[in-house]
Amino acid sequence: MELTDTGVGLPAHGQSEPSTLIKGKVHDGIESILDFCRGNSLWPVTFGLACCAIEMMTAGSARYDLSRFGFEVFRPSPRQADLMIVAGTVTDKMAPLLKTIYDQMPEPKYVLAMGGCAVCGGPFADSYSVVQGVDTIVPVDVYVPGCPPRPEALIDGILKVRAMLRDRKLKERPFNA
Amino acid sequence: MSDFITEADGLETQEFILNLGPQHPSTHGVYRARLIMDGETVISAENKVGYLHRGIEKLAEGITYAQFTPYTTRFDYVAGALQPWAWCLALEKLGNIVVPERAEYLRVIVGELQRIASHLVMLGSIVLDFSAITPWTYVFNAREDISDLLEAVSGSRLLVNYFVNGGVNADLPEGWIPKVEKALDSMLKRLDDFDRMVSGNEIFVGRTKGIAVVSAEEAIEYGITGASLRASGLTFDLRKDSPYSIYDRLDFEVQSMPAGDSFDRYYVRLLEIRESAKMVRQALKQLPAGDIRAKVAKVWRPAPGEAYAAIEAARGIMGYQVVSDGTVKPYRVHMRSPSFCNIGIIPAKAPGLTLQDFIAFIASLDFVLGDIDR
Amino acid sequence: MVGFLTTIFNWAQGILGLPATSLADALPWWDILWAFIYFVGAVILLIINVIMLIWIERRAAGFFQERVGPNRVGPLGLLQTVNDTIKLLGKEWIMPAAADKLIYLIAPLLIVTISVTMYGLLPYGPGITPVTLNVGILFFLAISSVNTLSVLMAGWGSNNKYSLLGGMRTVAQIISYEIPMALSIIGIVMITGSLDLGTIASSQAHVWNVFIQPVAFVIFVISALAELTKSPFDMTEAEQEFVAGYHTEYSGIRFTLFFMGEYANLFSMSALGVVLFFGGANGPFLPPWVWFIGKTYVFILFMLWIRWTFLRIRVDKMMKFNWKVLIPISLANLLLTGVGIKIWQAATGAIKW
Amino acid sequence: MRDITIIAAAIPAAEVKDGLLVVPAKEIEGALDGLKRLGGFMLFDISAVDRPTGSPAPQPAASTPGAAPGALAAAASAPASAVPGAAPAQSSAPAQPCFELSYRFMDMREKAKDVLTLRVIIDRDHPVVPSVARLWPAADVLEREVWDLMGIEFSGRLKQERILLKSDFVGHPLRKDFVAPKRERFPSPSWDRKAAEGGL
Repeated sequence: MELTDTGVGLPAHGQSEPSTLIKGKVHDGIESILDFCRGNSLWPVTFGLACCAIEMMTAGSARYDLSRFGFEVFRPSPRQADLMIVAGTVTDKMAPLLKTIYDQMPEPKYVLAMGGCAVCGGPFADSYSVVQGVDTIVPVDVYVPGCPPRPEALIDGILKVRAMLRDRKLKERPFNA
Repeated sequence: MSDFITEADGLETQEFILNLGPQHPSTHGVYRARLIMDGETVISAENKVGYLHRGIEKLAEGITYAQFTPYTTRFDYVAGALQPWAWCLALEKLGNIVVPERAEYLRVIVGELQRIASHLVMLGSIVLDFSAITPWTYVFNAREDISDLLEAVSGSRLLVNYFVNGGVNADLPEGWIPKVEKALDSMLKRLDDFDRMVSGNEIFVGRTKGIAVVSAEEAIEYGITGASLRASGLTFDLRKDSPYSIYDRLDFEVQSMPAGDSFDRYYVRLLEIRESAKMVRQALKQLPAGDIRAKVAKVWRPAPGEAYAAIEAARGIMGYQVVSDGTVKPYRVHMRSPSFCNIGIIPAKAPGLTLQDFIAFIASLDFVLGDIDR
Repeated sequence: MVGFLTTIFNWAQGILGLPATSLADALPWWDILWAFIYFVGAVILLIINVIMLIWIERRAAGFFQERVGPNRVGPLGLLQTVNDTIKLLGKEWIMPAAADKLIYLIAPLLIVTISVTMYGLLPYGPGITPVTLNVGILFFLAISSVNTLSVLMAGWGSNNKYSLLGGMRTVAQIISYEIPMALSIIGIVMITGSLDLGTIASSQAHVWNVFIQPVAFVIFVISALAELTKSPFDMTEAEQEFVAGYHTEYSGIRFTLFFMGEYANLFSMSALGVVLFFGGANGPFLPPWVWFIGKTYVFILFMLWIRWTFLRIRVDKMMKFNWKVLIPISLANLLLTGVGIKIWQAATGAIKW
Repeated sequence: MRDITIIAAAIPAAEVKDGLLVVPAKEIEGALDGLKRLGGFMLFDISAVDRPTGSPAPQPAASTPGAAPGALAAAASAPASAVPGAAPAQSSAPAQPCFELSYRFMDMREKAKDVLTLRVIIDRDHPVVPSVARLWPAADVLEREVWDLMGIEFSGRLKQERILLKSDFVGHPLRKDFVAPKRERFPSPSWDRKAAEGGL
């Protein structure tokens, strides 16, 4: 999908200074509730790159059942997604498009690097056309190593994002990084 | 041709470009089609691939033969176990290695199980393109049974790195064979459920019958191989026509369908799953005792030379050309991947299809991007 | 408040050139208060319904697909939708730079407004009809067609090819399927002799219309699926073709509104089906509104069953099916109904030959 | 497969060397035309090998797509004898930098299918061969791939653009003298906004 128009974002939470009215405890409380809810409904964008995408599909299928946690809503449009699961090798040719998709997602957004290739280039790190880790392009919140990781590992990775949200560990993250 | 295409009765319509992919739910990876559309009708299509090009042939020149073996599973990642077979065959030809009989049987068993798993993914993804999620979960459940077997034998669910130069990696684990029988029974039962639910479905048949008909001549011209070729009425299958390994000792039919449309490309795979299950059962019955690997030096230096080996992989002919210069590293590795040639037909057949038919068409070709881009 | 409304009515009268009898005189203030209460009630009902429906949809999907479905938030995962909605409220609102801004912004509001209006027309039981109109069914059909407008606005305003194609498809689909739907309803209207939804519901105290008009019922179900853009007619979203259809470019709360509108319409359309074919709120022992809601949910489950079983039909075949199969059958049904009514009247001595 | 010597006889300027059909670079167009006229051949693979130090004599590639273990053992003696003469250093041909271009065909007429390899040695400094996409449409993608990765140009094509690599890529990676641009293995922390934006 090539969407040339870049999104003109209204300020997301945390990007601009919260107004004085909702500073302090009220603001903090609202943020806690929001983060709790975010953690329980991380909708991934349908975005498979390579081998790991098959395991990602398997994680969504009946045996591993990602839907138990409310994560099964794979949104085809990045505009409606919260989580980008980078499942597979990112090549130089794909990198700008991956960045575009990331930019198209609304804040707050999270990135999960799935598999060795997305983490650091994996077995293809020495190649002339492979990006050495997706964290050179977009900020990554959770790394799930493996080649490919089992579906359980992926689910665990998504639950790690949830745990970080509940513990408010992602709070200080700069937006639009 | 559908009735949807109408004469523009004096109405000015404007063609527009639609980029289908690389991030699109129905392109099964990072395939991109640049479509010129008139409303919902495709005027012309152009393949844009390479978004997963990992430069594997160059990488091979920098590592040893044994090191490259696991890489071979990463191209057609849906059918991981079958890919190293062609590579190992080429190496064995290069080094004149005779594979023990038991290893050949194990290769056939694991290879056919992998073919079943791969075809199940195809069946699942074609119905997923028609937004049928329920049948998709049925076939993925069935695939899980097979994945468990592959994991037990090789340690990996998806990228089954079981074949090595001169044989196979490990012998069968304890109690594996009864599990195979059980898993095949359960898989075939689920497949029958799926078959009943989808193959006779009026909507599914209506959307696939007569769509993008590829005649046998065209299929040969375009270098289409594998199940997509057999859907055009040909019974071309290297397992039968040029038997490698022990395929000549197995009793099986090459499945083919006559019409060459999207439905046949789908259905021939369903038939092949049943045939493969039969072959696994036969091979298990005939399984001899003995070594599982020929003696191959740890630091293996084949004599300078060149070898070419081709097998019938899940998507068609998988061929490896290996050129050796006498060192521990290959001088040049070239792979012929079936999906890369199979997608060549897309621009020829796309004009006149509606977007929905186009998606059914590319799903029925069953390509894997790792296999196209390498 | 009332004075303000009266002024507005007077002003509107002046513009429309209506006769001098003031509209405000015909509208005592308590009527307006009741209207407001009904409105709030309809919104609350809509929200509860949407939450329940999405939960049912996800859990039912799980049941059909040999799995569990969301079960972590709240008992049995009941609060999952609330959770999702709160999350979507906290998302960034993105508006494409090239969007047609006004249209882009109005579209999601329109779809929910229409849903609320439709909720106000349904006869939940004797005496619990928020707004009783003697042309209720016509108004219902008319209002539900405005959905098309909202979808088209979203598709056009987004300035995205996928959105536009999705929107265009929906317009063609919904407009065509309104014809067989209306024709199937006319049969009921002929039998009942009234356009009022409450009258239609109460006239089925003895025998449900589904037994008198089975063909019309089948046509109604098919057209309702198409109107709601549910599988096998889910052309609008058509994830595998158009990414997310007309709401590809919508994020956050605006996307939530589309989502809500979609499920709210599922309820109101099923409720219309219950009113027309299953005797509305009629039923023994339990309070009428329980019967009404219960029947509606059974109807919805039936629709979801279809949705999780079938594949998506092709657009042109869908249109062909409508114009070449459904409409002729419904016209024939109409003719037979007319003949049948005349024969019935002759048999019971209502008319003399 | 039909007998390779019979095929060679039907094709201008072709000779059989160790199971391969070898054609001089000048005659390639006529040879492929001849093969097409014979009919029944499916072009399924085009590959190239870069030989900057000159080509050894064509190798006796085992031409069966696969072989049963027994057949493999039987065939073992033939390639082994040819191997010493094939080493680049002992090659009788003058060491000319070249590309070995192989077209692989599957004979669809016969019941037993086999790989027929047509080998051309082309000049490394001026690697141009005529395109066969008009004869076999399958060659379209295959030729584009060979050009993209190896830099052998196919003349007479409508379009010659990169297929696998991005369009602004410099060089042809499968050539032996290709040097991949160096890159940092682990760049600066991605949380840094500047690094993320400049990461491309």
